[in-house]
Amino acid sequence: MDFSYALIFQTFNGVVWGLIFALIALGLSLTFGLMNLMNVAHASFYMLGAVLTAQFVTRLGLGFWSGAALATISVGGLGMVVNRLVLARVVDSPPVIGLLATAGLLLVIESSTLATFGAVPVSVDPPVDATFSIFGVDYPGYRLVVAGLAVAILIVTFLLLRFTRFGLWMRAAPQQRELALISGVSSGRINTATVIIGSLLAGVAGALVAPIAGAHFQMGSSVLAVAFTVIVVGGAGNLWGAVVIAILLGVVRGVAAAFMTPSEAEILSLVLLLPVLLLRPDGILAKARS
Amino acid sequence: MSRRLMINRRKALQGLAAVATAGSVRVAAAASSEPIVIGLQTELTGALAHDGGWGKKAAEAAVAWQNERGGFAGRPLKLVVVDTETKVDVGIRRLQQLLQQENCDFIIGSGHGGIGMASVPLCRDAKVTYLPLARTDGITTELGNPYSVRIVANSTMGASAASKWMVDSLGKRWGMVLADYAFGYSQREAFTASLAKAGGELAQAIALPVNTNDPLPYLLKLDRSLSGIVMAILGPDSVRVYPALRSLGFGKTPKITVSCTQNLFDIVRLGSAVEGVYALDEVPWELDDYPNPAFSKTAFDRIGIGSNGRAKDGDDYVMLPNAIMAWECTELLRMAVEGARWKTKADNLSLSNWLVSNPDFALSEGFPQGGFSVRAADQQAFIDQYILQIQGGRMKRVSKVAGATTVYPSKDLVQR
Amino acid sequence: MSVRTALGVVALLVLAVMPFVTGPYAVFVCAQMITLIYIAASLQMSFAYARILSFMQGTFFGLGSYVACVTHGSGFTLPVMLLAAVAASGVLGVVVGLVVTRMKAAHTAVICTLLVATIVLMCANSFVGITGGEDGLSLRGGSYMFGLAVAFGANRITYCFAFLPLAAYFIFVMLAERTTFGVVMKAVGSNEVRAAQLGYQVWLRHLAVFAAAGGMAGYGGAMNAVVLEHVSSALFDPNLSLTAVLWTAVGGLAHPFGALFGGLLVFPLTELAARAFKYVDIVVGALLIAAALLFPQGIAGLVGERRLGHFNRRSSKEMLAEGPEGRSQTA
Amino acid sequence: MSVASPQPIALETRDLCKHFSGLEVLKGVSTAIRAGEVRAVIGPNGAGKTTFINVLTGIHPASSGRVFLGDADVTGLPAYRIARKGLSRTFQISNLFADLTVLENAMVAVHAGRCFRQSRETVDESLSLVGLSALADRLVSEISHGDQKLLEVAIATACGPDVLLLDEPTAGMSPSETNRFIDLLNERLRSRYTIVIVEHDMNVVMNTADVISVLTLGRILAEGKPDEIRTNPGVQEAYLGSAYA
Repeated sequence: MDFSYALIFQTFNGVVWGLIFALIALGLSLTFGLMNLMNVAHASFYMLGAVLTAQFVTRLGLGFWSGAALATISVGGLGMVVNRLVLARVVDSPPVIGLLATAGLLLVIESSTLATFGAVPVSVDPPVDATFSIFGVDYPGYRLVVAGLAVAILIVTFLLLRFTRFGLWMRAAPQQRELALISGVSSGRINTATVIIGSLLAGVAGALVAPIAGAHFQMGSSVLAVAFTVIVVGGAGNLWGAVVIAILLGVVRGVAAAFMTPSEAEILSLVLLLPVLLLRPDGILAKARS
Repeated sequence: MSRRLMINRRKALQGLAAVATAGSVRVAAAASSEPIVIGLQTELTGALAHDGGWGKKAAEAAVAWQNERGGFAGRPLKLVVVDTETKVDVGIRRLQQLLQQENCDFIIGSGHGGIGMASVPLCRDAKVTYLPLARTDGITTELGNPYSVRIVANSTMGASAASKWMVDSLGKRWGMVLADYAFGYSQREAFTASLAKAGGELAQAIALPVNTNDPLPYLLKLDRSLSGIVMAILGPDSVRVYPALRSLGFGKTPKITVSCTQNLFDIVRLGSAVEGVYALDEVPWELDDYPNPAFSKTAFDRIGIGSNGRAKDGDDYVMLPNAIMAWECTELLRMAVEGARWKTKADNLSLSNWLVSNPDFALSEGFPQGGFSVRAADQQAFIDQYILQIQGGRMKRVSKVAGATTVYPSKDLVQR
Repeated sequence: MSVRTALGVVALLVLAVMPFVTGPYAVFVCAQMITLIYIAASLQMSFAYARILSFMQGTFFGLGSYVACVTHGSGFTLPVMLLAAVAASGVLGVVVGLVVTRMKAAHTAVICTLLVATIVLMCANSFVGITGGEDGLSLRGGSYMFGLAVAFGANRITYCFAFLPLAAYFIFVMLAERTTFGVVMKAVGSNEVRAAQLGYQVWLRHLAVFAAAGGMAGYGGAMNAVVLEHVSSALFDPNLSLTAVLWTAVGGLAHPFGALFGGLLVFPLTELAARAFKYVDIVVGALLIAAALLFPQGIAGLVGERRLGHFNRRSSKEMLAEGPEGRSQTA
Repeated sequence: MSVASPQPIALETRDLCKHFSGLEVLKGVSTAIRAGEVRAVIGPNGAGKTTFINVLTGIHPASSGRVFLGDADVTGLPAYRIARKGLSRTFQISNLFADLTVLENAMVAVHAGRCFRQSRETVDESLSLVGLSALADRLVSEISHGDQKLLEVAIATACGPDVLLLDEPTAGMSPSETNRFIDLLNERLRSRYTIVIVEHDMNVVMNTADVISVLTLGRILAEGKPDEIRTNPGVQEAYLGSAYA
């Protein structure tokens, strides 16, 4: 295959994956930026999105889109429950306590998924079977649909945060908890909303990924380190930063894969982040705070 | 009835063991009524939980069946199952539990390569016969010893069984998609050698990182002129790789899975993405494809497998090779215990001497897969293997490769 | 004497007599548990004295295991194996420490250690020729310690090699707790801004602590390889680090005995749970959540302030009566 | 300015600037503080007072300009090296070693000190200086807010500084505690250290300061003796006007 074809294809695919990672990272970044909570269990929301979609489609015989929607909503509901039971109780604790509690949650959710649905990786047929050709290579049409949906969801989320009263409160809460309280908004309600939005984003990412990556109870851990790194390198609490880094990472990995073995490409894409962390420990696009 | 009793008793014993300090040593009475203890070191949780679960079902069914037939030389069997959690360190700890606390006479070992490799030397030191379900070469090459007996086919045997058929039937130039893992590399090594020997070549190999989210960009490099692709990847990755291959236009290219990897996930449910895929397996999937379906039916019925090779309850897919092999391990032990007049663990060496001196274990209810013999040099059995193909959502038998054709040279590892 | 110290002494005594009063299985289980406590203790050290909640202590442990295995394979004796393991993981500690000790936000350092652990796991799986990958490498036979033969596997001698350095560490910590050295270590770990404004070179101290913690985990890894007679790339699974985090969290992150208490409580608990219940990780996860929500100080924190009978905390007068502390002024 | 005094300069800044990505907090602060002087830095909220202290002590590097401690240029040095050269500080919100006892806090500070004489006396002295000897064995988290502020002063002095920066030492103190603090400063600290005090409480400022610098919007608006500052119309407008209107 001609080399430049490969490069263009990889860049293209990198952007698609970057958008999927951006969905995951955005949810993580929201809970981190607004609640100062590193939610390790976020990875299990993503996993559940995929696993539930697969179960709804294969066991209940639902269509993919209704299965995915139902799975996303279920994950959002779980986020609400988990927030009430655990997250809300650790929000104002030292960061370590939040990490421990959510790490515990991750274990509980993963093992419960294993206990309920088994260890079997399940595949889901993509709802869009068409392929389209870029430079002579067939590219799965479904991935384009995913990319389009991811862009739409990202835009909606940004609009929500930018232009609604609710978004304003959410942005105000971490900086001015007292102010938010005075203006009649309970920080508890803001946190609940944050967690629900975050878990919906992770859930929908998982649901959309199911036809590409399948569904398996351990699939969450494979995105955990990368998603966390994306938001740290992007600048903690900086939503755009997370999205940009996610896309960059996907492109670097894809392009590197054209030159070296897949493992080397994955390792390289992660190793490249280390000097960034060394030079800009608080993130490449970190907002300066006095 | 007797099985339920036995399980209750096992539970009670386990409870006792949990309460008692670990150091308590049971008196090893040689009385003929004393049960013979078989340990099953298997994966009930973690990544291989599904496979281990079927190993457990099969071992329990086999022990119940043997007990109904009078046990081993009239002595009842007791099965102790431990869960390795698919982790090497836990697997070793559980093995020590079987060896030192449960005082097992024989152990049917894990299907996990790393756990198998770590366990073989420990069983040798404890002088307890170990029958691994792991297929890593090293178990009967570098680690071969009188206390380890393997009846599953290792990577080298699998590759040599498949390669001749692949070159003769499908073509000479093969590519391979492998897990970037010890397992994948041993398959690559084995196929490189055996394809060359069969007159073909392994022209390209792409190693995929385990649990990669998206194999598509890596598969893009696959050569389009290959005669076919050898698939040496693990369960969760398979679910991604087959659809990705199809979307890259490799849907029609022949593909063959190696060494039970087709049993690590519900392959036939991948539908059109896997239609026509070949599989190398130690056992056929459907009852009618077995050399003697009447023999196989006993194992199928008792383990809970329907005649289509899927679970009777719930239509779950089955880790068939591990299930059938666990069944056969038990029968092998019965014949050896009775043939070698085995009384206690102290006789384990003479038991393995009897095993290798017995020329052939013939097809029977106890050995539904086919007959085999155990080689003296490394105590590796050479079983028949099968080439299967997915046809219309069913895994059908295409060809059988005789075990004798997969024999490879070995040093005399087992000094007697 | 506080209840915490008393419990610590009892725990160490129990571990010390274990190989002489129980059977081989118990010795094996305890030896394995002790090697794993090194991970927890090193994590606690890193967190309490360098403010880094490291999710890669299992990586140091795995590196130590491999270095011990490789040096054994090259024909070196036990002391060399152990020293090489400590040195290698200590060096990795310095390298990673150079990055993570510079990070201001606690989160960033956690993520960075997680990232390094992920990269190392990928490398370990990928470089099968060196690591044996998932199948691993065997550590067979035995070795020599100054002419004395040491058989690998769990036995009284390897048990001592695993237990004694750990016991020495805990005893040292116990004795140093109220000395200037102990207090300064705690202070520099707990409030770096204040410490720097008093004139402590916080960064270098944190780096040294992180590297030492790495070396400590490496020693545990080396002894783990000796006791289990096997190493594999599974040692680099982040789950191992997570287990250590659990032990330390339940035992108490703020006090070194937290790692000891956590290990001694959680390890047998999960072993017992595993016999009764298939999905042990649900129990483990629930325990972690409970620890975070209900007793964030851990066991060491819960019992820390209680006093035993008339042994009251030494008064300031008594402490000062001892005059200048033994440690020379080098800061 | 006390022109008559021949005392050498203890702390000097020359055109000190600090900005946080575009936001200019200090816009060229030049001042010189003589040894033995008590200098008060006052100014409305957001004037840059705490940033000024943070830049002096090396928590934040200066964007431009220089800082001299005695004759030594300490610009850009890390915080711990500036501290070792004899500059010590307290924090506006008490910033102590919370899980240590009062005595242990003092031990840590003495150990860090430049004087290589660590003994019962040094630790005792630092606590008795602020009157906390009786609380030596209490955990910091158990003592009152006022006592914590005093302990701040104790550990800031225990490491043996020449120059002491006090960042709002009386914030949150009761009136009687505040008066006790004024006495402490005038009777015990003034004679030993060069002191820079950032303070909101005019009562404290007028009763302790030799010289007052008024900081507004990152610049020194006025500098002089308390009486001069009190009558300076510009100061009244910029500072008192906004603070008390």
